[in-house]
Amino acid sequence: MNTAMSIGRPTDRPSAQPGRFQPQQPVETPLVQLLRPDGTLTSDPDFAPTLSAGQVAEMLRDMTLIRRFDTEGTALQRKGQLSLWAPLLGQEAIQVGVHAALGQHDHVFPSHREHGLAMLMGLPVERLLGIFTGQETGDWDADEVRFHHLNMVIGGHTLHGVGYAMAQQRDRQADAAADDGVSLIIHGDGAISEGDVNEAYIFAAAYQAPAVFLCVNNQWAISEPVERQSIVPLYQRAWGFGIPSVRVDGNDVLAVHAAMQWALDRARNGEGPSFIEAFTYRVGAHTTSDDPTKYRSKEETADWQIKDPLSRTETWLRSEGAWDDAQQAHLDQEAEAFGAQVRSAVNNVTTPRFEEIFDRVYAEPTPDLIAQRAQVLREVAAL
Amino acid sequence: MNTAMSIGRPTDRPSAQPGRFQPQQPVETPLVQLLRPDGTLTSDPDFAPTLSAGQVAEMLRDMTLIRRFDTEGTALQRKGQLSLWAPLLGQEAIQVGVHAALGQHDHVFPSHREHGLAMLMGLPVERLLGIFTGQETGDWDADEVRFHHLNMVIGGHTLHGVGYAMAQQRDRQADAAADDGVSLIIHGDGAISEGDVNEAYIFAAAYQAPAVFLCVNNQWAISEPVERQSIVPLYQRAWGFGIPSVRVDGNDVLAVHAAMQWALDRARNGEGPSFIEAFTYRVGAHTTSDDPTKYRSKEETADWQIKDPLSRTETWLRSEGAWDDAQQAHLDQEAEAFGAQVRSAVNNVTTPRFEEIFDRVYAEPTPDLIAQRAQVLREVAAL
Amino acid sequence: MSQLNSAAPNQTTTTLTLAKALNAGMRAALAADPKVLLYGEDIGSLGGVFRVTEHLQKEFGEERVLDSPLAESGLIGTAIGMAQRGYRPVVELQFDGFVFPGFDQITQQLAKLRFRSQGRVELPVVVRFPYGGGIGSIENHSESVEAYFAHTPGLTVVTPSNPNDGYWMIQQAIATPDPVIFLEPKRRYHEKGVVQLDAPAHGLHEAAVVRPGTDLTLICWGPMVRTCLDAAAAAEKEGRDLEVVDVRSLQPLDFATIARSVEHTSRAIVVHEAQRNYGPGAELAARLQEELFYVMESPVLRVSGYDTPYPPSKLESDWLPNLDRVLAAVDQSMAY
Amino acid sequence: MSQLNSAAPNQTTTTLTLAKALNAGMRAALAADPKVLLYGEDIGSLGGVFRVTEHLQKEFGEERVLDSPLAESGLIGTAIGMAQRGYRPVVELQFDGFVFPGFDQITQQLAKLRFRSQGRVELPVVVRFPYGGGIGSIENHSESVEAYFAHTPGLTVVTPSNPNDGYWMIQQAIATPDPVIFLEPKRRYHEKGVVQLDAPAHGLHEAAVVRPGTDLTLICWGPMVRTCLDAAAAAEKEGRDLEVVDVRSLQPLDFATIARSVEHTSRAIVVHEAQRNYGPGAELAARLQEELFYVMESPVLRVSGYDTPYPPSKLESDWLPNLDRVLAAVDQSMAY
Ligand SMILES: Cc1ncc(C[n+]2csc(CCOP(=O)(O)OP(=O)(O)O)c2C)c(N)n1
Ligand SMILES: Cc1ncc(C[n+]2csc(CCOP(=O)(O)OP(=O)(O)O)c2C)c(N)n1
Ligand SMILES: [Mg+2]
Ligand SMILES: [Mg+2]
Repeated sequence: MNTAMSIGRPTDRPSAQPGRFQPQQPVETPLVQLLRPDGTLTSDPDFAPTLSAGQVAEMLRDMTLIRRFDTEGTALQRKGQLSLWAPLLGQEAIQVGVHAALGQHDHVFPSHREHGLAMLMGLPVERLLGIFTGQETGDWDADEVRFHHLNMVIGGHTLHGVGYAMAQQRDRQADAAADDGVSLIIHGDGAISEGDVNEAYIFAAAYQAPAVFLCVNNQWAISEPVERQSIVPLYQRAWGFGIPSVRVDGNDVLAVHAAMQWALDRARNGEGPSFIEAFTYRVGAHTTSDDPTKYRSKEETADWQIKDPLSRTETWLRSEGAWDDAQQAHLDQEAEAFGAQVRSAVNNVTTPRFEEIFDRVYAEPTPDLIAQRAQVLREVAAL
Repeated sequence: MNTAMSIGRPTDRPSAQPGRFQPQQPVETPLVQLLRPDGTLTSDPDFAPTLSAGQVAEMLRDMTLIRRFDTEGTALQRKGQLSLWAPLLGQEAIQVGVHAALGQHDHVFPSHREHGLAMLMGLPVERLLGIFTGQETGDWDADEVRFHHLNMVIGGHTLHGVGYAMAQQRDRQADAAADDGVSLIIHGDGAISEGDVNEAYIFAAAYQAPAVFLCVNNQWAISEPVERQSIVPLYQRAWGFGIPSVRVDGNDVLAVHAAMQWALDRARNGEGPSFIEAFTYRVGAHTTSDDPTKYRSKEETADWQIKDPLSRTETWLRSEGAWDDAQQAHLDQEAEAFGAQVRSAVNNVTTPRFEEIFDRVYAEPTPDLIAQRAQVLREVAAL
Repeated sequence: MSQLNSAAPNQTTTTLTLAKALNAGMRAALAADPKVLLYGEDIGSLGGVFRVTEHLQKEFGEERVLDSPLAESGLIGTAIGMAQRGYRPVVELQFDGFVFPGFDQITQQLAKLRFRSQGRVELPVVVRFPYGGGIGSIENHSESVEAYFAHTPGLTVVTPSNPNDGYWMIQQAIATPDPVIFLEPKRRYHEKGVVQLDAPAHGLHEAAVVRPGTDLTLICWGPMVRTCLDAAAAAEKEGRDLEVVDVRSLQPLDFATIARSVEHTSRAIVVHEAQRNYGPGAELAARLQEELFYVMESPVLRVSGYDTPYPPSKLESDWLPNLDRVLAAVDQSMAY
Repeated sequence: MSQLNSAAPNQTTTTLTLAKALNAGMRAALAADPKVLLYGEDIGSLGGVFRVTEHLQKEFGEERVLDSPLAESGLIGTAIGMAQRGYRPVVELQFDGFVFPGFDQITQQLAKLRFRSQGRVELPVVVRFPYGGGIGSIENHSESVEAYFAHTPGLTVVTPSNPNDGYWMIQQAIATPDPVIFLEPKRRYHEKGVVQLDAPAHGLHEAAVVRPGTDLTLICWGPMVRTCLDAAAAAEKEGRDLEVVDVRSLQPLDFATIARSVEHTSRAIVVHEAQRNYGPGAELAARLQEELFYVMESPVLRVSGYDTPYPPSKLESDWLPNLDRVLAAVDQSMAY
């Protein structure tokens, strides 16, 4: 081959000054925390709590109900009433803190573990459970609930959220009276490696879309620790895309709320996308099909349980005199009642008639689908 | 829907302290430049030139031949001998600077405009031209040339380069006597938006692969300015992946060489991937099918021509007394001869017999392919 | 600027190339509905690499005709999001070979969101791109990818073969409440034809008999319609009367029109550029033998690209179905 | 640890589930060739979500069995790079529904690099993943994607239906110099069968008559082989003698074996889980009608998934081909 025509210079020139240059490493910002694991307040140079004790008490109530919902989900799966459940245990503060910061026109593009947020947004529990019973795939009006449909291909929904935000922006450009909603896009620490998620950052930045990315870093993507995805803290990923970012203690409902307010405000004010990494822990299994003992130690999980979001909130409220045993007892009752409602709700999920699937593929069924539906109905009739 | 069971809290809590927090913006590093557009030397705190004037004279020669090659490519396309050409005019310093820094076992995973680098690596010019005549798709042994095949799906090859680097690393782990080669992965400012390219950063960082990313920022992706891809300088993209990065003047062959040495050394020393943004300009059209007058001004292009990589190198060499009219005249002659060689080389590209394609799909043709080849041969025979 | 705009007001036909007819169709759609957006790489000031969107950004503004970052998955994924809020994005992908980075968004998201939401989410997104070979391009610029999409429930797949269909089908596609994969036969972009300005001749999902005949039916679409019409003209000289059906819509397939033709001719050949194995022609053959088992006088034959990747362009004319190969298949079919 | 390791040295058969047989086959391949690597999400300490790679990281180390970041395109793209340097990566994708983010790397890169390099680059990469429905999963976890890959030149596509094939075919696939899409019927992972330890019964690309019969040929693969064998057993009671052919390799297709069977029975039904439209069965029907036109006593029928996205799992048993639907098609075919 070397006899054919080419320029062909040898490549054989080793370095004269190896490794001298150390490129400037961007400075790490510390974790935003307002409420310590022991339930005492701390302060942050940039974020201050803006909630009254009464509001926090309401959030404790929400976290408790969400936890109860999750416990029931796991139990229903054990009893065979759900085919799968993805526990959110330990991640309650994120979902409640986020929800408390959302405006009334904001839209959520969730990942697969935001069941609590779904409930808070008003999604009927039956509709969510229907996905996990295998009866439904998303029987709700996302325009109304503002909690969009669950997508099982990790990361794919992040682009939908960015497109939706582009549309919100466009609506306001066309009509000043359009609503002030922005889009919240939630993804995990594993999802951050998908091309789609990185493209979502690119499009959001390029169009300065009113979008907020919430990366729920629960330290695990099934069996893979976050270190398999990134060798630097995840909030730093946003730097390379020109998106301001911050890491908050995801088990601190005050910090999550404050950071989310900041990010949603930026979006609403036309300042473009932001990125929040909520640092938390997946206390439970990935799903009820998973066996975490294969890949992580009990000690690790126990360590994190000390950082529990609920107990620190309760401790603080009690120290403020804003929570007492009577309230707790009332809340426990409420949770008990809620649990019972969940258990009965699962029975309200109905399986669609099989032939309905033919009407859901297109606005109008195609000739093939009409024929296939007719065939199915004939077979049913023949039984 | 709201009558069904849910928690359902209103989301209507506007912010109390809008936009107070300003997240720390990483500090910008300046452009690395060693040779100014006017041909005078400058200094950089981190990078110093390591080349003798004689070596630089050789690089001027390479740049001149490459430019000639490019001119011939464009001319051959005009004459109808190529169906397409992607001009590299203005980007010569990058290809020559890179080449001068490469070690003898390093592998290049190029983008679609690295024709000059291909020539320097010893790829026979016929093989490259064959792609643009439409006769060949990549008739060379990449193991031997170390310049890998051109992939036309923007960004896809970056992952191959990372995988190859992972294999190089693995080879050395298995056998200390394995070669010290690393992988150089080249992509453009447009390509940086593709999911694959971002995943390439992720995998390279996760496995600390001995890979160097060279982002050739020539300001344009066909008709789209780099601002359509990113609102921050491109070298910063690497920050979010934990990959050290630097921006160099891509029209300064000394700076490109110095930065490339640094990055290749890091890879070779097991320090993981690096990222170099070479800041340059696509002086020509995207390809010979393109019409840049539709989307950019003549002034912009003229401004950049002042920064020409060849003239500044020549000026400096002359000021050093390392270049004179006689040498220039000799080089012009050499380029002339080279041009003639290119023009005749294009005639040496032969079109494969059609039936050969059936043997290139699998190691052994399948029964279908054997039958189709036989059918084709029968048809040919029948003519 | 547009040849249509400059037409006399009561003009009812005009002559355009396919590329200009598509341009005129998109102009009409942009003018008719403010929710229609064009979105793609290099579609703005450049007007697309084939100039199919030429001038449209200038006329309708950057808010209606958007250049996107170079990322196909992002392009389709964000178009989905815009459609979820009521926009009607018309996405241009630059070439057939570049749909694959967006394949997940097309087949798992765009195609499935209506089903996932149990019928509630409507995604009127058109994904249009030039396809097929014959223009002397480099790798990944000549692919015929229709089977991948036609096999994916939730997508519709259509392809015009001439300027009139280009003008109308793009408008019909944009008006469709479902995702449409809109395949433009790039080698026909510059072929001219008469465009009827008053009304479309066919619905978007109708097949059309573009040449009546009695001896055999050539079934084809997009770039192969011209090839088959030429073959039919050549066959006529040999005394054979071939019918040519332009399928126009691969999904849904107007099998009734195709079957009507074959019932009448009893013989059929499917002609397409895509590779044969598990290719689009297989579905036509499978249906015809099933539905018209007693009608067929000979097996349904397929004339197609060979089962290799698309070859270097200097070899493409031997790879693509051409008049000779179609006529050879006709001989073969008639010999049964 | 492995059931095979604990087998007596001169044992020539053992009984394993399909999942364990695949595991044993990969263990053998890892032991035989240091260039073989396993690569995928959660395949290391977890052993994959179906435990098909269980214990292998422990046995062969993290350098041979690699957990990858959560990105399918990256996974396949970097596997290609490793193969370019002589490694033999066996990539696991977690579910059929997650191949699509990697679709470009599979169809435009993995499939084409040999052709692009004019035969020079060899990519012995296996992309294996569980496919098909029937296990009560959520969306995107039950897809039958074989047609997409079988239509793509440069790929080979195989699927075992039983533990013995699982054990041998994975080893044969790893030894293949070309890319192999290796489809594992997930609903059969836990079905047990006898594994011959001495030698494989078939080449990787051979079809197999798994039940001889005279009246009609059921053509099937992967998860549907068991269904067809059950149907044949049921039909026997009604006095019908059905032959069952396990296709095993969709690309290349061993059409000779299939044709031999149908020449003999004159009737055929293709049974697959994938959707019908432009699905894999179309190719079989198209070929049979073409090659055996005068042989066929009735049209080739297809029993398949319906042309909708895969339904919610509570509906899947009505969606998937089952014994009743196969038998109904047999009746229909015999009635011609
Ligand atoms: C494209 C794709 N690849 C793989 C999977 C399988 N999978 C489901 S969840 C998951 C881990 C996700 O981790 P993370 O993003 O951190 O979210 P978490 O589950 O921790 O909430 C994986 C790999 C998938 N659903 N989609
Ligand atoms: C996936 C894909 N999308 C689109 C294209 C069409 N295309 C070819 S080159 C190019 C621009 C590339 O820009 P850049 O990466 O900056 O490289 P440059 O051409 O400037 O060297 C585009 C959009 C392609 N080849 N592949
Ligand atoms: Mg996680
Ligand atoms: Mg560029």
